[in-house]
Amino acid sequence: MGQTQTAQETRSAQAWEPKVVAFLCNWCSYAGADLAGVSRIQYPPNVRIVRVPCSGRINPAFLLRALQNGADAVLVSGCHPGDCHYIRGNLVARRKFALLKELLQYAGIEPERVQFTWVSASEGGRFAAIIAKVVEQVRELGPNRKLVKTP
Amino acid sequence: MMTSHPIEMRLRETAEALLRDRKVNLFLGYEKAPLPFRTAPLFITAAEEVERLVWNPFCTLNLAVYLPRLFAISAGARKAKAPPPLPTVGMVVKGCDARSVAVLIQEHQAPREKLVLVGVACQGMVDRRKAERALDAHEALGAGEDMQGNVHVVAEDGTEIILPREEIITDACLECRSPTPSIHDMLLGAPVEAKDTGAARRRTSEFESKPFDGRWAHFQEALSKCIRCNACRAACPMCYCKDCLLDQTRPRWVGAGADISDVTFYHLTRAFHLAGRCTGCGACARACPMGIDTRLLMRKLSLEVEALYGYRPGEMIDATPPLSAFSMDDSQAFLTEP
Amino acid sequence: MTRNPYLPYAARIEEVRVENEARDIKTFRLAFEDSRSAADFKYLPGQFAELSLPGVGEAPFGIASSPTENERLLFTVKRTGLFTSELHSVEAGTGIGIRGPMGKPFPWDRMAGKNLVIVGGGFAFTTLRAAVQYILHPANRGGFGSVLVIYGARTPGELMYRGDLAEWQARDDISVQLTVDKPDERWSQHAGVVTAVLESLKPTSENALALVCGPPVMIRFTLLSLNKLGFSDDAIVLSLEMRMKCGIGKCGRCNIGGKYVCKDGPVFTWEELRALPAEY
Amino acid sequence: MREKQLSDANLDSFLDRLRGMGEVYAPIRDPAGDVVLAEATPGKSIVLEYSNFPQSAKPFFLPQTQTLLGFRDGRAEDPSLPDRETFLFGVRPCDARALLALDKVFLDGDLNDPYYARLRAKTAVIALACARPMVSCFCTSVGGGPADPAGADLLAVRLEADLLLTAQTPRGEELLSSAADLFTDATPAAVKETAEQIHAAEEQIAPVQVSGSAQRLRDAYSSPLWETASQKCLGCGTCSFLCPTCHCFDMADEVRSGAGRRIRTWDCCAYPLFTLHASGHNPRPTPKERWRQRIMHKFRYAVENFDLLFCVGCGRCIRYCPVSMDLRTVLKEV
Repeated sequence: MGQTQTAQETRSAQAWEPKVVAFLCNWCSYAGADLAGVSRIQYPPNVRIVRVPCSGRINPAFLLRALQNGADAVLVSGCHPGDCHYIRGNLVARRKFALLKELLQYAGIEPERVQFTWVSASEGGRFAAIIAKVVEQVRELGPNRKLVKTP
Repeated sequence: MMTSHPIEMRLRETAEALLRDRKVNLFLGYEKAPLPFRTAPLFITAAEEVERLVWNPFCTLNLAVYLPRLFAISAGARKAKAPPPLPTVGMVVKGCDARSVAVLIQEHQAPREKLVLVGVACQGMVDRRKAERALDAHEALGAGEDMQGNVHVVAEDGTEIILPREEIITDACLECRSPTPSIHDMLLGAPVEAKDTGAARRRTSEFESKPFDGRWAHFQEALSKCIRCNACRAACPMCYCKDCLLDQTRPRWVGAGADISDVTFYHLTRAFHLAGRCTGCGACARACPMGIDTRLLMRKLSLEVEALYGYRPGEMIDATPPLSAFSMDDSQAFLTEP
Repeated sequence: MTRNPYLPYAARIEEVRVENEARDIKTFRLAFEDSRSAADFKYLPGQFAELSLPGVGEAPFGIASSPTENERLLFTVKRTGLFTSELHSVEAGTGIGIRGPMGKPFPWDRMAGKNLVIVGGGFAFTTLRAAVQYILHPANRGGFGSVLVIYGARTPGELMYRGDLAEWQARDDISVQLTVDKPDERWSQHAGVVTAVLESLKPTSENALALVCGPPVMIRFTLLSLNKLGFSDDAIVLSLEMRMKCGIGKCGRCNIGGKYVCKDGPVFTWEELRALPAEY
Repeated sequence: MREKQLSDANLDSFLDRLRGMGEVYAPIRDPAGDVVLAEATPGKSIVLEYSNFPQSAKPFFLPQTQTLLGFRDGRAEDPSLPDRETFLFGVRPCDARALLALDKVFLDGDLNDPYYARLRAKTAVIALACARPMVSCFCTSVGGGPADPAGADLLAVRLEADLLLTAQTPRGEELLSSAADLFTDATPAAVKETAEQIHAAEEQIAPVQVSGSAQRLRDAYSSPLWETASQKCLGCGTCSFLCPTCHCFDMADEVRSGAGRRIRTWDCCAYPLFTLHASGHNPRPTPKERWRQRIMHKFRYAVENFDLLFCVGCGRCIRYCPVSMDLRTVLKEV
């Protein structure tokens, strides 16, 4: 499936809305998302949030599974380096994420489909901005057709 | 290139001495296999059996795959007050085997003090598929090694054919960067220099030069042959997990069928679990009955691990494996809005 | 065209009952969605069926009810693996698939007119319950000699089918001996393993057959006791459990030697089993 | 039996006729260089010089993944069965013979397997006699041979510039008569040449001691040789997955939001999970019991149950075993 073709299809398929699954760490990013909510900062409703204890808890299988089950993109967000509730969970995870992203790109999955970032508990605005950016990028790319399992 | 014969003699002497002097309970090596271009793994416990040991261009298999199970302690034994003592295992190791053994030691799957490693610097081992293909219409009845280390074949109609070794050694051997064992207790023969340290990088760059969709299409085409037998996992010395994520049913992470999505999930996940651990021995690719280049992803990951964290699995036995460590200034250029 | 043997009958769980104190054994009463399926499903005690929940899978279970109990189709299931955990989490009213009946029942032809010794342990009493109910049915009871049931469990709270056991104990045409390894203060019946009870009661092996179901250790010792009492290997009937998938002798995983537990079993005489490799 | 001759020049036309009736699969060289049984769309060049395919014809009858049921709104329903005719040209006699074994398991009267039955009914097998046996071949020791017609609808033997075809089933007769204009009656010389060629191929195949295997295996059940023979087994399952008669399968559900399917997938007795009970008990706990089961199943249990060896001597388990295990050695030793 060509990229351009997918994008065209997207524009014609009015019904399609990007579906982004976000894995947020309990201590920082989830609280950041919460803050965005209570502060009434608007961000696209295309995100489905899964709360995890720490970004270090993320197994790549979670992300692949989400893509397989029809997510158009996945986003993982944890505490900023140095702020991890478990001291070093996000730092160990950072290495995993760097390699995973390279691996998926190498296999042909666009980098926008699998994204990683840090959002602290006080960064409600940053959370909203990142979601908006990710959703926009995915909208541009069109629906995910790679790895999706058609039952 | 040199003939392996002198090494074979010294290997037998070494194994005999180790077994006779009870320095090891078990010696792992290779013996002649019923079909040409192959050897079979050999487990010997008595000095009298060393004559069965061979050393030739067909000693392709990575024997490290047997170590985790040899040192596994059964649940029953663990409960016993005085568990049975672990065996001392002698084994012959090539460069790739030694790297795998080193990782297994690091990961506590094999105790260093229970191993006697007889190293042999490797000149590259034969890929039976390449050899069979090189014979084209002929069928080999037997294969051996000539004085130059090339492969000498007797075909079904009596013709004799010489296959230059360089042309039929495995892809992993062509890319090998440390053919001389990184760890060993003794080394038979002279060290060997890597033939072409840039081979893996070139193959990777070539693939990387394709666009995303082209890479995906190639990857999917290659995987469409997969029959989900899991031989790649079984043959891998690093795949020793007792409960593999890919076998779990609660939850079931990956479907059991040959649906291309599940096949892709399997291969991506397996590759990732080997990041920073794969020693590039190529056992997976050789075990694959369908001839899939299972190393496509691993090749890239290994280069990435080296580029980012300066680590080559099995070559630095005292270093902390990169995915068990971190540094405050690790690259995070890949992040969204870092 | 014959019915697709992989297609389950549609049924519904009508009632769920917890059988033990540990709450990991439940009995499910099922009803077929249509009367034709119910009429098709003709079985005898000793047979089993594959239960299935869409999306979860299938697993084989011995049928715990007797056909004489009319449409009451019972399955008693211990929470152990993937399927059983899921089944334990569903409530009455849930749809369920049922495939069967499968396998050979207890040897009812051979059992006719015989004195019966029924020995069960723990959770494996399910098809034995079915057998007892079948035997006790007024139309059948006259067809058998004396009936002795010895049923053991670890604790009183682990004995299943409490209501049935009480009913049976109130009758005079059957002897029901219950025993537990660890009695509590309210327990007034036997204490100890089933073999001790069996050897103290010394049932005759004359014109008798024994049905035995239980955990492997219990079976091993019960066989010895029965042999000691004069039961020949051919007069001891066992029911096996095995990992199964298809239930119809094709998927190839429940074989013991050349026999398939799903098709040639699950009921075997000890004599038959002894001739097979000990891979069970 | 009337032998028919088909000139190489007419082979394409014959395949065209078959394409008119359904899908045609034939020996084709894949990008990796292996000759495989692949769809022969018009213009694809057919290879006639090959030993055998890495994978037998088994997947055409017992696919790696087969949908057994569909689920909709939580209810099971029959899936639709394929209607399309399939023609397999160039299957080697050993692989065709394997169908006899699969038939025993899947077509057993009361419990016919509808999926296998349909694929079997819709698939015609045109076997191509083997002219170049491999060193791993031993078909002649297990009841077959390089031109064994068992399991095939048509048997073809390759001559200099022709194929000599004989119908083995009414279906085969039909195929011959449906393209009668392409065939000529075989000349006596061709028939003679065929016989010579088959004989020559037979001569190349080394015998393996299979006779009395059932009894010998019964006696050797407790032999220490199982321990030594299985020591190097990796439990990788390659032997089963490539074996044309191995048919064990697993079943699993794939459901998302109430809709999905129940599938069966190939499984293998070499895997530890194959017989593992939910309780943790495993009747075949080590490679020793598992490997013994595989040999016993093929050479003893199948003989006891069906009077048929579940081995066709194709040698794939020997050729593709990553650790060079060889069941011929075990058969000799027991």
